[in-house]
Order: sequence, then C-alpha cells, then structure tokens
Amino acid sequence: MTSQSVPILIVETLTKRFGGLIAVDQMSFDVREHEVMGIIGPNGSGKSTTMNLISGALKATSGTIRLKERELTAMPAHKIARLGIARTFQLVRVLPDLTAIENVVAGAAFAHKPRWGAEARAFAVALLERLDLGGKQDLPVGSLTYIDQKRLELARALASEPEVLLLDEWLAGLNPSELKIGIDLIASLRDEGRTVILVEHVMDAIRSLCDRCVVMNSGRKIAEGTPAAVLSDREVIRAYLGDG
Amino acid sequence: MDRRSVLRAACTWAAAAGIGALAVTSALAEDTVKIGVVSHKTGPLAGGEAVTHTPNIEMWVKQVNDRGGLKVDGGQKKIELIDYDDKTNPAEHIKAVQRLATQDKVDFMLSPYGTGFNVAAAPIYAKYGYPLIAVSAITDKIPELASRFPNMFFTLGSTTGFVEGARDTLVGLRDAGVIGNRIAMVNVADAFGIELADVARPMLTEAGFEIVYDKSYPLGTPDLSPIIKGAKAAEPDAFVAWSYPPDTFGLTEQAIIEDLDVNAYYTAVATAFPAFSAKFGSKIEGNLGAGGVNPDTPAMQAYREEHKAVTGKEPDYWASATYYASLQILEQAIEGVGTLDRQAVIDYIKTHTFDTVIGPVSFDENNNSERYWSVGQWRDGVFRAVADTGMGDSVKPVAKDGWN
Amino acid sequence: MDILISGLLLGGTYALIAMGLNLQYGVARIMNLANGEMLVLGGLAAFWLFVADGLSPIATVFLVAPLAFAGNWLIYRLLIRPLVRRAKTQGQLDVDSILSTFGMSFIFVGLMVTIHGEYFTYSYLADPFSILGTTVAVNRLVAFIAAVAIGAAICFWLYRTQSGTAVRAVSVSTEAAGLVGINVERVSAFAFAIGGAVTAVGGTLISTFITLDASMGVIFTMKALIIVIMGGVGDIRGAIIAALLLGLVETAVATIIDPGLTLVAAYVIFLSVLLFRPQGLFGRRAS
Amino acid sequence: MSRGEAIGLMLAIIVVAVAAVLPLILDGYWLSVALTAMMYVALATSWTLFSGPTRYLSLATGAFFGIGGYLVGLGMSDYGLSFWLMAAIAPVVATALALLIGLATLRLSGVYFVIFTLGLAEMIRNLVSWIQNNFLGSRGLYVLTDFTDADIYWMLLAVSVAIFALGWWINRSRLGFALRIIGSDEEVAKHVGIDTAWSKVVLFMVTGFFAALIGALVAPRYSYIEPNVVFSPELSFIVVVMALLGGIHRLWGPLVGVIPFTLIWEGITISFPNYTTLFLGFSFLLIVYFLPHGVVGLMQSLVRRVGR
Repeated sequence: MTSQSVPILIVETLTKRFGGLIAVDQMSFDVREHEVMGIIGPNGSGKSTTMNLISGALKATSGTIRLKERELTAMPAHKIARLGIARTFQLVRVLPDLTAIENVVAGAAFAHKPRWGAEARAFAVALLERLDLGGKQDLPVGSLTYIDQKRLELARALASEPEVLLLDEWLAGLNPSELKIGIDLIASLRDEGRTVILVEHVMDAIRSLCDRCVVMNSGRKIAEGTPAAVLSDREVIRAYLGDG
Repeated sequence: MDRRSVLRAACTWAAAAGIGALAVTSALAEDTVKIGVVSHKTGPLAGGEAVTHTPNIEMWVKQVNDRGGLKVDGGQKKIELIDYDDKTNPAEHIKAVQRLATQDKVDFMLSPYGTGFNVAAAPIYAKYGYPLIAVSAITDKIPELASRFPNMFFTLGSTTGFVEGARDTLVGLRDAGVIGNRIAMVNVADAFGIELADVARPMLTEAGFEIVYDKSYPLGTPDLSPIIKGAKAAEPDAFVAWSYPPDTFGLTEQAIIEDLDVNAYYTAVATAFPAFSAKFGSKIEGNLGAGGVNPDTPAMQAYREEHKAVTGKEPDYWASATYYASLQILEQAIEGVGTLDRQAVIDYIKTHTFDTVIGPVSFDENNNSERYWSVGQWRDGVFRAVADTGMGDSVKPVAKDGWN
Repeated sequence: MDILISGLLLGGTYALIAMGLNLQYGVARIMNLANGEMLVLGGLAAFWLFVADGLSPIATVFLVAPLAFAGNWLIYRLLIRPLVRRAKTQGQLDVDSILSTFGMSFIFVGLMVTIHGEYFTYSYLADPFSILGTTVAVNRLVAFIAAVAIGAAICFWLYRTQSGTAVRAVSVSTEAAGLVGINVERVSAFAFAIGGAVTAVGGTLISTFITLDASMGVIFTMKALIIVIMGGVGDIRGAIIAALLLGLVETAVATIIDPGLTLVAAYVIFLSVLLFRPQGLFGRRAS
Repeated sequence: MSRGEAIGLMLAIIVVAVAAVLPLILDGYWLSVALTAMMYVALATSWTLFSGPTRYLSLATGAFFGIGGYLVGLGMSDYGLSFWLMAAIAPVVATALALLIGLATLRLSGVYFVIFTLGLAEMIRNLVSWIQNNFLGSRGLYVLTDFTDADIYWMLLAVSVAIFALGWWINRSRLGFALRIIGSDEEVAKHVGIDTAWSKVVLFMVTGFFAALIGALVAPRYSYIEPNVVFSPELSFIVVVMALLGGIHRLWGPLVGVIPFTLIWEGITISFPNYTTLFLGFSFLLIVYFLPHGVVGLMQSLVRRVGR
C-alpha cells in the first residue's frame, strides 16, 4: 500500500542545535498516508529530538515541517496537536491526578476532532475497551500496571483521531509477553490505516511493523528504505556496532 | 493519613476551637467600670502606639484605681481594662471594636492610634453611642465627620492647622532674618505624608516661599541619602519633611552626615519622641518638628514625672500629653455625670470645659478642640512648642545652628 | 560618582539582607518567610545590648552569629526536617515551608514585641566619611565591608573547599548528591543555619543605620526574596550581583529621576530580569 | 442532573439561605466576624479558581484587592464619583491588569512565578502612591457611605455565590478540565491541544476581577483608604494560607478552611490579647504539622474511616 499513497508529513532539512551541539542535522524525509514509518538509530542519534520537533515540544533551529499543506515549524505544540498530530512520550506520561477515562477524554476534548461531554465519554469508553482497558476506566492511574499506563497513553493519543501518531519508544520497558501484546496492538493500528511514526529500539517490532524506516546517526539520516534493506546496509551496521 | 494522625489532627483542631469558646464565657465582676481599647501591638503602627498611647493608658488606669476608682452611682468603681490587638489591620480593628461593644459590653472605649483607624472605628462608636475622643487623628474633614458622628471629638487639630503651624514658624524665622525664601520639602508617599505635602505646597508658596526641592519617597526606603543630597544641592534655607517615624530618624541621621546646613530643619512624626533625642543627643538642638508642649506648667511637669515613675518611660512631647488629656476628659465627664450613661457623658463633653494636663479643653460646634500645639523645637533636651492654635504659650522659634 | 558609591553601599546592605536567604532557599530548599524577622532579631540584639550595656554592635556581631547559627540549626532539625521528609515534591515542600515559616515569622514578631515594642533606634558610627569626594556614613561603610567579607568568605567556602563543594552539589540536585554519598540532610541543616546566621548578622549591622521595629521583618523578607529570585536560585554570586544592581539602580533613580520612584524602579528591574531570563541572572534553566 | 449533584445543590441552597439570614440573627460582633469570614471565603475561593488546578501560587491578591479599595477611595473622595460606579470600574481595571501580568508571566513557573506576583504587587503599590503624590494630590481618601455591616455582608455573600457558581461551571467546562490537565502535567496539556497560556491567563483574570471587586466592596468598611493598608502583602499571604489550609483541590476547600481559621483567630485574639501574633504563629505551625492535607484531607480521611 505504500507506493500509491501521498506524503502527508514532509520534513525538510530539519536542524536543531543546543548551544554548540547539533542534535538533528539536515534531516529530510516524508511520511505517507496510512504507512508506519520507523525512525531508528543508536542512543543519542537524535530520534527523540526529531519527534519533539515534529510535535512542537522543541523549536527547530532551521528547516521545515509540513503537515499536508500546513507549515508546522514555528507553531506552538497545542496548535500542532489541533492540526492532528498526537504523540506518546519516551517516558510514559499519564496524568496522575485524573482517572483513566479522564485521561482519554483529555486527549479527545481539545485536539484535532474535539469531543466533549457524553460523546467524549462514550468515545473514550470505546477506546479503552479497544485497548483492553475496559473496566478500569474509573481507576486512579497510579494503580495501573506499567503496560496499562502505556495503553492509556496510547488511548489518549488516539482519542484525538490524529492524522499522524507519534510513538516515542512506546514498546520500551515491556517484558517479552507484554511486548508481543504491544506489537500486535500497533499492528492493529496499522491495519486500521493509521499513519504512525515509530521511534524504536526493538528491532523485531521494526521488522514486523514498519513499511519504511529512516536510520539516524549523530543527528543525520544515514539510510532510508524498507526495514530489511536498511538493516543490511553497511553504514547502518557500522553505526550500531561502532567504528571499531 | 493513619489513624493516629487523624486523631491527633482532630484533637488539635478541637483544642484550638476550645480556646475560642473559653474566652467567650469569661465571667466578669459587676462592680467595675469596663473600659475597652483596641491597640496595634504589632504591625506598622505598633511602634508609635507603644510610645504615645499604651503607657498613658497604663498610668491612667493605675491612678484612677489607686484613688479608689471612678466616682459613679454614688460609690466608687475600679476600672477594668479590656485590650485587644488588631495587628494594625483595619478589618481586625473593626471586629475587635464590635466585640468590645457587643460581647464585652464595655462601658467606654478609648480612641485608637492613627487617622485611618479613628475614621474606620467611628461608625461603630456612633452605632452603640460611645464617645470617641480622637487624639492621633489629623484630618481636614472634621466638620463632615462630626456631623456624621456626633459622638466623635477632635483634639489634635486639622491638617490645615497643622501645616499652618509649620508655615507660621517658618514665616517667623524669615521675618527674624534667620532664613530666606528657599525651602526644600520632602514627604513620605503614604496617606498622611501625601495629604500634608498637598496642603503645604500652596500654603508655603502663598506665604512667599519658593519650594526649591519637592520630592516624595516610598515608605520603607532603606537609604535616604539621595534625598538629603538632592535637597542639599538645591541650596535651601529651610528643610521640611512630612515624615513617619523610621524616616524621621533616617533623614535626620543623613542630614547630620551630609551636614545639611539649614537654619530651619523640620521633620514630622517622631521628632517629639524621647528616642529621637536619645539617639541624636545634642546634635538636634534647634530641630523643629510636629508637636511640642509647654513643659513649664505645673500640670505638665507633674504629668511627666508621674509618667516616668509609673511606666518607666518618658512621654513624648506631643500626643502623649494630649492622649492623657483625652483620658482625663473622659474621667471628668463620667464623674461629672455620675453614672455610666454614655449619652449623658457625650452631652457633658460637648457642653463642659475640662481641666487637663494641656490646660482647659472644650469643644466647639464641630466637636473640635481648637487648642493644640503644632510645632515644637528641641531646646536643651526639651521639645518646646513654638507654634500653636489657641494655646498662646508657645515660645519664639530660633535658628538651628549646625549639627553639633 | 556619588551614585556609584552610594549605590554600591546600598547594594552591600541588600547583599546582607539576601545572602542568608540564598543559602536557605538555594541549598536547603526552604522558602523562609521568617527571614526578615531573623534579621530584625539581629537588630534587636544590637539595640538592646547597645542601650543596656553600651556594647558596640560590632562586638554584638560575634555574639549574634553563633547564637543565630545554633538557633537556626535547631529550627531546621526540629521544625523543617519533618516537612522535608514528608514532602514528595519540591512544590509540596514550598507550600509547607511557606505555611510553617509564615507561622514562625508571627512567633518571632510576637516575641520581639514583648521584649521591645517601640522603635529600635540608636546612634552608632553615624559619622561622615569621605570617599573620592562623596560623603558616606561610617556605619554604612562598615556594613558594606562586612558584606564584602561575608560574601567573599561564603564564595571561598562554596567554591574552594570540600564541604562547600558538597553544599553546591546539594543545591544542584539533592538526589544526585545523596547518590554520591553526601549527607543531604546534614548539609541542608548546615546551610540553613549558616544562612540564618548571615541574616542575623546582617540585621545587627543594618540596625546601626536603619530604624527597625519588631513588625518590620516582612519588608526585608520581600526584598530578600526578590534579590534571591532575581539572582537565580542557588547561586550566591547571582544574589550578590543582583543586590549591587538593585542598590545602584535605586540610588541612580533617586538621584537623577525621583526618590519616589526608587522602589518602583527596583521592581521594574526585577520584573524585567525575570521576563528576559525566567531563571534569574545566574539560575539554571529548568530542564 | 445526577443524584449527587442534586444533593450538592440542595446543600448549597441551604448553606446560602442560612448565610443570608445571619445578619438578622447575629449581633454586631458576630456579624463582623461573619463579614470577615465571608471576605476571606470570597477571596480564597476566587484565588483557588486559578491556583488550585494550575498549582501556580499567586501572591498578587493584595494588589488586586488594593486596586479595588484604592479606586473606590480615589473616585469617591477626590472626584465625587459614586460608589457603584467605582465598584464597577475597579474590577475592570484589575482584569485588564491581570491580562497584562498573565501575558508577561507565561514563561515563569514555580517559585519564580510566586515571587514575581509578590514583586508586582509591591510595584503597583509604590507606583500608585507615587502617582497620587505627584499628579493627583489628595486630602485623604475617605469612603463615607451609609452601608451597614449587614449590607456589605450581603454584597460579599452575593459575590461568593457568584464565585462558587462560576467555579462550578468552570469545573464542568472544558476550561476547567484543561486547567486540571495543566496542573497535572503541563507538557502533556500542550500536546493534547490545550492553549495552556491562554487558559491560565483567563483564570488569572477571573481571580483579579473578583479580588478587586471584593476590595471595592469592603472599602466602605475601612472608611479611610491608605495605600499601604489596602495593598497589603500580608493579605496575599493570609489568603494563600487559608486556601491551603482548607484544601485547594475542591471548590469548597477554602470555605472549610476559612471558617475554622477565622474562629481560631478570634479565639486567640480574645484569649491572648497581648500575645495574639505569637499564638497565631503557633496555630499556623500546629496546622502545618498536624493537618498536612488541609481540612478537606481531614474530612476525607474521617469519611473513609466511618465508611469502613
């Protein structure tokens, strides 16, 4: 399904400096509608920074990010969210003072396709059921297990019916059995035709989930293509194993 | 929270609430005259209150009780003083006055310290028919306040009278050739200072003075040296500061350091405090300031000795004596009426003349006593009145001759 | 020249007011609203001993410093530490310390009023002294020199000694400091006590030229808070520079524009520093 | 309307009805206690509207309150304007000011925001004094009206009811929900599409509006306005203390904090007239150490205990 889709998110020569450090250097790639796109690379290669630039958590030093025809580069995070980009965080961030269902409603109430009141609740209940959190909707989030918190965060992101979903190491920290559940969940999102950008370390997930991948090292894109292709790329292997 | 901490919390709460309940039911003996006062024990005005009001109340209560009490209802009743702290907060003040009137049902109340507090409390005194003999209140609204609150009396003069005293002093010094026309004037940027400066500006200009430096400074300014430097640079003949206690001290210290060479140097509140001369010693010889008294009358001399003996402190040379006089007026009015009938006491105050430490006091149709000293001058360790309204016993002001 | 010298002297006074709170908030993380009362207490001691025994305030400094140190150490151990232990977040600790030190400030005021309810005013070294043609008061000069000495001593301690390094480590991160084996509670108690001692000594010196009274502490607390925040939490150099800056600005405004605007100008400076550098002059940017 | 809400509404109506008839029953003293309590209920509750959900502790209450009292004094005393006109203008001025402050303080968080608001209040006070001194001149700001304590009490009651109604409405609205999310995690709030800055500013304006309105309504009680009294930093602190004491995560938290606190304050004033400040200090400490979660926390744990 990849080839015939149009690009929905276009990143061009994106650069982010922190003082003298260049975290993201001249990154360019695009994401097509209904595809799952992976961003991989060693630790500190700039993957999360790229995500933060797209979601508006950080401001780019130069370069552009466009969603369809809208330029996102200088926008504050809440406007980007309203245009339809939703995300999860590298370290899970649920809202500790709210119940599970309120967490999901939080995702629905303000963003891309706002829902409020009974409609939002019904929508949130359905999402929780969909993510196997049915029956836990009124629990304080502190009492949820780690994977349930991850699910809840995903539900919050999905609640806005995003155009593009950013998953920042969503699978990190799960044990093997949870990991399988997690991968199946993302696979089901893909099957629904959602557009997803996935930052991951878990290579099994990349192989089984991604249509295409971008590989980063030291802030630069060093490879792009299908998972099978990039993972056999010599430069990619060197980047992962080191120069020695 | 575990069980113990819940219990503990509940106990604390109950104990604290109990304190309140306890005090409400405190029983009082019947054969006393209950006199209430709400004072500022802490907060911005506490320092002034502690100098001018509190020792006088202590002394007066002791004197009256030592002689057996107030003569009322054909016998003698001792005074029982009820005293609350308002932390210099008007809302607390009003509440405490209400409490004195309706819970403690005191027979009489003494006046509070500060113009704002007298005005804020006046409606309650009026509502319950208490005479309010205001002392530490200087206002130009005397007629309006008196018509609103017919129970309110004024003893320390109006803003205009207060400034007129300063003007007359300066005019006198100019006529004597001591100073020229150039005046440097500063004021503290708070209600009192702003009001005085606003009255003084046209009044001094009209009297032919030229105000060569005219600045305000905020309350609590830590370094007043730029003001004295600025005033000095304007080369004035006289320096006038409508100041509050901390800045009266601060300005004078800076004036000494900068050697502000003027032949007339005036500061307002606290110049009359004993602490002022204790701090500066002989250096303030010839300093002018708000207040002043005639220290030569036997009544005043006896008062000052008694004050020192009873309270261990010297009274100030301004409102202390007037505040004591207000207590004497109340005392004489109550004994003159012979009962605790407050309306009768108010009428008695309106219609009689009282013999007090500051001389005979009576009130005009605006409940105002037009007899007060307005400007004093330090002479050999005594702060003598050099300007007054209706007193007629002020001495002539002299030149200030350097800071030695 | 006048402005520069008078401004620096005033800045020295402000440094005396703020350095103690900087240690208390920067290191021990206690927003101490009773700071001003501690300062006034130092002033009261000076006044009391001067009037009763003729003791010079300079001598009082050496009496006040150990007493205030001990007193503040006890306050930390008995009253503050339980709050630190139960607080889960810095926000919670801020709330608790605001409430408890506000209570303490009332207690201090209440105690001081019973000792001396009138103004603490006396005259000590109120003599002129000429520096480069500018007349200054000797007592202010003494306070300035003391401020410089105390500031230098604290900086030396923080940046040149091992125990000082531990203190700075705690001010950067209590967690990390704990991980490398620093006894965070002890360091905090120590910093709090030193801070209290510095504040009280400052009060002793300031009382020689500013007329204090028992209720005046809140004015100094506010000034100290503003200087500490303007300098950046946890950086003593920032506090000192902020203090000097405030002193210069206030004096310049008073001399050139209008003394009535000094405090307005001070707050304008404070507010604009925060607007352009939300973490203060030397503060670390919150991550 | 759910059953719980119906009970809540009934309870609220009863409380308001009781509060409304109090001036007819109480004598002067207890009325003035009730009035003071009502003032703090209104101030602390409106403060909590902003600071409760966002956890931004504002010390600007004194500034807004002062603007209210000061403008009433200025308008009535120096320009002969009516009390009602000034009481209407003052909150508008304060709201505009809150807008400016809000826009300026967006970047600040935590203790920097706290001290910023404190500094701001002080700056306004000094600026006002200076302007009055140099441009307006004044013979004292008198607010002489015929209002009785009961009138002022009823006005404050009406304001309190309005604050509660507004607070209830906000809590149910998207705005209130947004604020809870902001208080919980501001970063997440932005990423779910909340304009965090604007939400905070709007609520800050609401608190500013009410604090000024309350200041204006209370001014006749003071009769004489001094900038240094109405722009009181102590008021800012006391409002914070009372709100925290009650609990800031419930709309009615400040209410259950203010009432016992006012009574304790009275008890101390009466019992220790010479040591009022000292004992108030002790009571603060006791509260901090033994009521760590405020009155609301105490009530909730009691309810839980009974329910078990």
